[in-house]
Amino acid sequence: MQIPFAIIAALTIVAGIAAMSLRKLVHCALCLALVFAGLAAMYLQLGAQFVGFAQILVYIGAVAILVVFAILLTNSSSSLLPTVRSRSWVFGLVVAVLVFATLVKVILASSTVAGRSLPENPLPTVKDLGTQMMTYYILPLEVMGLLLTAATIGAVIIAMQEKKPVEPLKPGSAGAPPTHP
Amino acid sequence: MSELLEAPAAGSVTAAPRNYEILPKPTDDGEVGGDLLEVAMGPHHPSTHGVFRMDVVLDGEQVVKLKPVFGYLHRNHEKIAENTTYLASMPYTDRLDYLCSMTNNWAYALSVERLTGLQPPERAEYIRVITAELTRLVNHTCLVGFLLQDMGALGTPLMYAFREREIILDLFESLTGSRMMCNYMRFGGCRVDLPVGWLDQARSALDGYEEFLETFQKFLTENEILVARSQGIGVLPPELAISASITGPMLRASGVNYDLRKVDKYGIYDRFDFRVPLGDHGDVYDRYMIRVLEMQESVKILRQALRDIPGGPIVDPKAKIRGFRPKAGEAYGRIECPKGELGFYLISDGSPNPYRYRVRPPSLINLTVLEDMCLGQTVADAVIILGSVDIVLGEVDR
Amino acid sequence: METLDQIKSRIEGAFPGAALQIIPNESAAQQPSLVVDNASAFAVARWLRDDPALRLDYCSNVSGVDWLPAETTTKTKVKKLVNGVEQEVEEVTKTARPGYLEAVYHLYSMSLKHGPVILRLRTLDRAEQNQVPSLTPLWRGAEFQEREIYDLFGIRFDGHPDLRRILMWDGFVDHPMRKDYVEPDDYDYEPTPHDEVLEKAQKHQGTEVSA
Amino acid sequence: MQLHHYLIFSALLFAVGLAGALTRRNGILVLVGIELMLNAANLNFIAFWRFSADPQAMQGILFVLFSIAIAAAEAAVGLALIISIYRHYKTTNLEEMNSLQG
Amino acid sequence: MLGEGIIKGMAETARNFFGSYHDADRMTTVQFPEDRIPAKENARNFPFLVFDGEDPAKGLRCVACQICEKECPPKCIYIVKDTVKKPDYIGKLQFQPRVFDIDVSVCMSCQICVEVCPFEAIKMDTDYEFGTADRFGGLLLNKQRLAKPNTYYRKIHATEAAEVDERLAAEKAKAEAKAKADAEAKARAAATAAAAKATPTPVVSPTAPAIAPAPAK
Amino acid sequence: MIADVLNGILLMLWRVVSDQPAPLAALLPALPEALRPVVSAVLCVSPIIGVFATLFALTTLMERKGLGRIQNRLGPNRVGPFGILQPAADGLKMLTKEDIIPRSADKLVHFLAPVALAVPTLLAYAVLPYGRNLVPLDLDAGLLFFFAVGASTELAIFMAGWSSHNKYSLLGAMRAIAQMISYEIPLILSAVTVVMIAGSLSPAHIVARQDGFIWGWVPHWYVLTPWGFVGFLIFTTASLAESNRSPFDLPEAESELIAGHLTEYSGFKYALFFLAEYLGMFAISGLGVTLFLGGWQAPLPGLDWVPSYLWFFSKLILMVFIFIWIRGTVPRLRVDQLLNLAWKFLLPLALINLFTAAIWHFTAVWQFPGALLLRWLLSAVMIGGAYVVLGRALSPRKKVSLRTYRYAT
Amino acid sequence: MDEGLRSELSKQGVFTTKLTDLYNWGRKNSVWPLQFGLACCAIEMIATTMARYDLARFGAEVFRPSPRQADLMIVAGTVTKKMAPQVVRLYNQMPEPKYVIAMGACAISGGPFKQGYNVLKGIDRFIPVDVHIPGCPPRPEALIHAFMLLQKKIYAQTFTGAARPRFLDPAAPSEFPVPAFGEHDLVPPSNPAIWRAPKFDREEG
Repeated sequence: MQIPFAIIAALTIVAGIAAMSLRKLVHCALCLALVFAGLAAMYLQLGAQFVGFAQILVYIGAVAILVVFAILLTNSSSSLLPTVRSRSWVFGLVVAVLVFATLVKVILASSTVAGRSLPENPLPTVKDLGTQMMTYYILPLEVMGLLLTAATIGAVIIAMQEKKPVEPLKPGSAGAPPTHP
Repeated sequence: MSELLEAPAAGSVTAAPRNYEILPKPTDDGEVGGDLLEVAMGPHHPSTHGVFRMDVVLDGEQVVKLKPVFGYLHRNHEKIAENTTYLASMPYTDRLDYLCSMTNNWAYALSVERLTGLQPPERAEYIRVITAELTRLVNHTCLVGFLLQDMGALGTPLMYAFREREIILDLFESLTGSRMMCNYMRFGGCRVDLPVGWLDQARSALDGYEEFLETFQKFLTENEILVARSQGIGVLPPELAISASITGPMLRASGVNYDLRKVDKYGIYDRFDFRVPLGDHGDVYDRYMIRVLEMQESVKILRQALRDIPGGPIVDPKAKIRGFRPKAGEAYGRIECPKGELGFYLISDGSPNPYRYRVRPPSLINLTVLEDMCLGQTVADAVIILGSVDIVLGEVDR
Repeated sequence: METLDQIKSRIEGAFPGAALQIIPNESAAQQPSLVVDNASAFAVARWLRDDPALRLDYCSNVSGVDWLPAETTTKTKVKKLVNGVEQEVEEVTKTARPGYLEAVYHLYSMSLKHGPVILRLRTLDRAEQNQVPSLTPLWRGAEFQEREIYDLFGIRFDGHPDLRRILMWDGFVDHPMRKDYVEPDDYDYEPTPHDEVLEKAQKHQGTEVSA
Repeated sequence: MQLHHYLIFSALLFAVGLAGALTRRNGILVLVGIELMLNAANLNFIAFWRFSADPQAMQGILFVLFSIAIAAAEAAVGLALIISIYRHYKTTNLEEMNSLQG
Repeated sequence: MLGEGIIKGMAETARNFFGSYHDADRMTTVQFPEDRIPAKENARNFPFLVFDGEDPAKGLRCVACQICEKECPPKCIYIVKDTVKKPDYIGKLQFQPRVFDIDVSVCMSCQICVEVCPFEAIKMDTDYEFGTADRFGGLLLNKQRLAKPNTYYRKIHATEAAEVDERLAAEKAKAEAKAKADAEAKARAAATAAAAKATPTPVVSPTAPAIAPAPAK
Repeated sequence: MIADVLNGILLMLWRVVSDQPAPLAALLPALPEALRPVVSAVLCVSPIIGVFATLFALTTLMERKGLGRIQNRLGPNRVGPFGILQPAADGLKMLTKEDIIPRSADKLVHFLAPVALAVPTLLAYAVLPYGRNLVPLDLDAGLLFFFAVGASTELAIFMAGWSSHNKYSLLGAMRAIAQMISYEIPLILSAVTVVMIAGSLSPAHIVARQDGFIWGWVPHWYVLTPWGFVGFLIFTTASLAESNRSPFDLPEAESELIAGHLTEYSGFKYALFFLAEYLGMFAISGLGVTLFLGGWQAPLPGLDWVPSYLWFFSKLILMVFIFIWIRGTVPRLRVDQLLNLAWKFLLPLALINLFTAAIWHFTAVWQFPGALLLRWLLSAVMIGGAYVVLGRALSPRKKVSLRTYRYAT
Repeated sequence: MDEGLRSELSKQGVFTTKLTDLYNWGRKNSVWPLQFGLACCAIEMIATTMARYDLARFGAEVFRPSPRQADLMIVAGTVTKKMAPQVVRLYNQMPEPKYVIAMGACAISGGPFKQGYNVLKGIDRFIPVDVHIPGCPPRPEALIHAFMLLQKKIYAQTFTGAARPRFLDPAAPSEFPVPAFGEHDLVPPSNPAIWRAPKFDREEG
């Protein structure tokens, strides 16, 4: 249990750092996909099968692809900026380190967390999950559906580009009026 | 214009002729960049039927600019012909439109006959009609195959087309000795007479061909994908077609009734009963269908010609093989080859070599409107529009 | 269709300034042609296209022709005093015709189904003054053919929308269809040489030896 | 394996995402950083669920499922916004998007 | 209706698929190296030189008149004429080509050399297996490779060869008859001349043609 | 010890051949504890790779010969008897071919792309039930797993297209992704119909639900219900698109885009792509067999003695053959038509089909005579009506139809 | 081991295989041509792949549109000077081992068009050619014959020794310089490293 975890965790973190620091944006996106895959592996390791597969399906199959498309559509893949860091990057880094330090301190200090290991109880099946979702959590599920629909429509509207298309010739459509030189 | 369009075409006939004088140029050269993608399709590209190149500017998948680039098969046919005798150019004409050597031969022979006044005997005229119409069958069948290939059918229509082509090529081979490069016509007649039994072979080949046309139609014409891919695509309005000197099936698909077999009545075409199919939309589907219908009419002509062919000599006795020197003068002769009007313009200065030898290539001139037809369509459409124009690079570049 | 003479006289009526000339054609084709001066060519061509009796809406073929400078010898009999006696002497006068390039348009009518009317436009010479008006604005079909003539003969068409080389590459400088064009020398392997090929091959090998 | 391993790993991932979101100039990468932080949070939920006394109570899993859906919606809208902004400014560099006029 | 045409098309392809197993019309493949499409009688590929009799060195019909060399459109024939006449297979003196090369890497199989040849000496072969890795040696056919006997010609183009033979025989008979007549006339003339030695009339002696068909020079 | 192992192997093989449960359990106890997981994994994975690699080789040959027969010719027949060694020769050549990486390419991504495509494709095989007792990994959420790994192949195709640094590659990759994402939705929706009826995401369970025969001879397969039939059609269409087969082979449309995202790939990497593409096709056909065609179930009663995996593979080959047949017949769609077909036709039809399946499910309680007929009619009318209406609406113009032509004499 | 003995042995059921043989066997039986046609001969090349002649029998119907996946370039038709750089570029883009068949008179020598100012007198002036097929155009059978000739040639190749093929010789180039467009002609008009006109020694007799 320890060794697989270590391998997955190391890979995921390295991929995460790469995703945040590489120069070529497409590489960043591919590393992001690797992070998602690592997390999915971790979910599987933790016995959350359904979530793990959903993670792959949604994050790798959709979000990573979306990011890639955005990169290509904004032409940022080809243009290499002289620097990829923002002006206040030192500040950002310091903040991140501080946050991390605080979190670690809290985790290690917490008594509820410390030393807790895996319980032996049986894990729920997909059927249980479905039953729960369709009964107790039906309202959040519906709201979620509504949100997704709204988000899709909104995204399409935002990203839609109004442009005048080049009209193909149709029977009877006239060309330019005669202009004699 | 109304006399051109035998029946009212869909909403396109107006009293005053519309002029397509200078093509509307929707884009300038400086505009490319940003979101637009420049793709040079060709000269080695699977879709361009040889070594043709289209410099395409794409907005997404949409064509906003398309410039044809020629010359990758410019083999200097005219220059070579001006440096050699009249007869020696005949085999070179085979290699112009290398799918239809017989009609090329005929066009050249006709021009020289115009220049010199030679008159082919009746049997030769019949043989010319038979071979030319067989050539038309070969060309149109192959074109449909290639068009479907461009549309992405994995070779099956092309295979069926070539299966039938082989049958006709067998006929050509047993008549002229060569499958493709027949070099068959001579000034004032034909080279050799029909071998024994050739007419019967031709008749049975024709029976098979009719059956093939039916199944081919069943196989393709109703196919939803073909219909959806080709209807309304690459529309060519009749006025533009006339202004751009478009000829052949492409012109008739736009609804203009102009077939040199009817207009010039060259050879003996006035003796045959056949009709000229006309399209109303001028799109890729019409161009495909006009060719299919023309094949049916060709079969009709062939039936009559094979029935009526008389005996007799096959060459004008005045014709000479060696020492052929036409009087000074010039002539322009043209025929309806499968791709359109193929003309030869000859200027003679009395020497054994032509002073000026010019080919009027239908394929090249039919490409004039390629950009007009492709603008606003997707790149996949541009490919099949090019396919429906029916070009052969040997003739485009010469 | 009217004869070319009738057309010519009607054009002269419509355009009094136009200089027209009919070139007879001796061949069996009987296709005489009409030379139009460059200044009025465009107007005449448009008139030909739009005239209701002609309606030459279809420009079938455009060819370039290269006419090298030539000498025409005319023999005239002149009465002259030779040795004090008046004799009829044949005098040979040589007139040098300057070379020129020619664009020949074969015009037909699709609506009236007649033709051809052959129009010839001539440049002044074969070097600098090599322009004629472009008829592409009248007939789109002339577009590629005029480009080809520009490429191969070097006639410049004024008013052509896109006059670039079409068959040869852009960096090419010659006009290969001209009668005085010299081909590049690649006669290094000619196993069956005779006539002009032999000459060229020998020339090639000669230069190879000296180099 | 113990719970705090997962939590520390998740904190590290969160910090990486935060650092990326704060230090990169490109709008898309900022969004990617946010995505990483969200994922780190999801891992926490799963870990807590797994190490809880009763895994049959599936709040953790369900929360993560909903969170994934929200993240997908967020990514779609966020990237659409970036594309739209890009069309306007011809850049995805956040520091250059400082003018409010349309 | 959506899908109907596609189903019809699929029925057609299925018909061809199953048909190819039992219907000869639908399995058109000729497995080339083993099976061959029978050559058409008129088929042509590259020219060859016909010789009569057994020995190509003697029986070549070609008299090196070089017409084909001049008329060949791509100029792929090269002939060097012999300086002396040599006896042919029946012992008649003839010019022969010292060199007769055809560059098949240039030849366009147009058959114009055959058409212009007044001696029926050059004909079209039906052989097509000329593929070679040797660009310079393998594609320049010399006289030895080009010369093929008349029997071969009769085999590949039976009808045409029969006609040619008939024509040649007729010409030969005519020439022989003429030669005979000439010889008779000569003898008669000589006789009359001998008879009328006293009357000095100029004798016109018609020259008999040296070779059977008149050389077009 | 060794005798035990041999005995175990023989027993395992016997169990596989005779369709008995738990073949692996026959061998594993004979092995030392430490070796068991490894051996179990190897024994699960290697037959899959072996069988499907062989199937790949045979399919390429079958495709070439089948297309040949459709086109009235013989196809490869010279390499080995009947040409069966042709794939071996092709493989050997591909392996020894020079591997070109274009100068401007992104070398690492260019290298990784075929691997990133092949690995998820192989992973998808883990959850398919090949026989009565042959499921490598009987996951509770097996179907979700299948679609999840299927979705991750899109990224690999993008990697291939982008890293080649070639316009055609990039265009091809973008087309491929757009197409795969679009067709994933009808694909999943048609599978959801089955999940809904079967009440499980586990492929093995879904196959088990299709057991038995109606009236003793009509198999209980989902394809033989109205919703199942339409679902199967949707599934087949979408899987054609997912595996980039004609008429949806736009990403590799050679008349437009040379070879799409594969344009710059040569040698072994190209072979890997080729392999992955076919493996993807087999996987998705296998899923189709599992979902709609009763998986490994025999088509008629009394044929149970035939090993179940043979039924599975014969159904799989049948589906592949249909794919080849379609490939030999139809031309290719245009991009917008392709997307229209997915979004405006297949997606609504799949939704209506889902609804129809629900009605089918809830009317199962009807017990009166003729209930089955009524259910059939109801479903058929619903789905048939939707088909007609959507099909009409799909035509881009109302006037797209066969035309009549006029003649001038 | 000579061909006859080997085939005799294989009839008896004895397969003698060396690594070279296996390698050559694979290459020989899987020659994928580049989908590339220039002129008239291209039509005959297509006809060769069609039902009547069926090049597929040799496993060679897999015409690849991208040069990266092709083994064989069939130069089918006239190579004009405007096209020659493209042909060389395509050849350069093909992976080793690659073969070239010059199909038809034009590709070998310029053929009937060799006197033209824009026609290259043979593609072997720029790239090495394995098999030449004369004919204008060659019959489809002639192409199949040449293809089998190429197969024989591949099968006879050895790994080592002076006779080893070009692609196994590290010193031999696999890419060739692409000619540039000059003002009158291609620059250079031929590649002297691979093409030199032979000293012409006509045998007479």
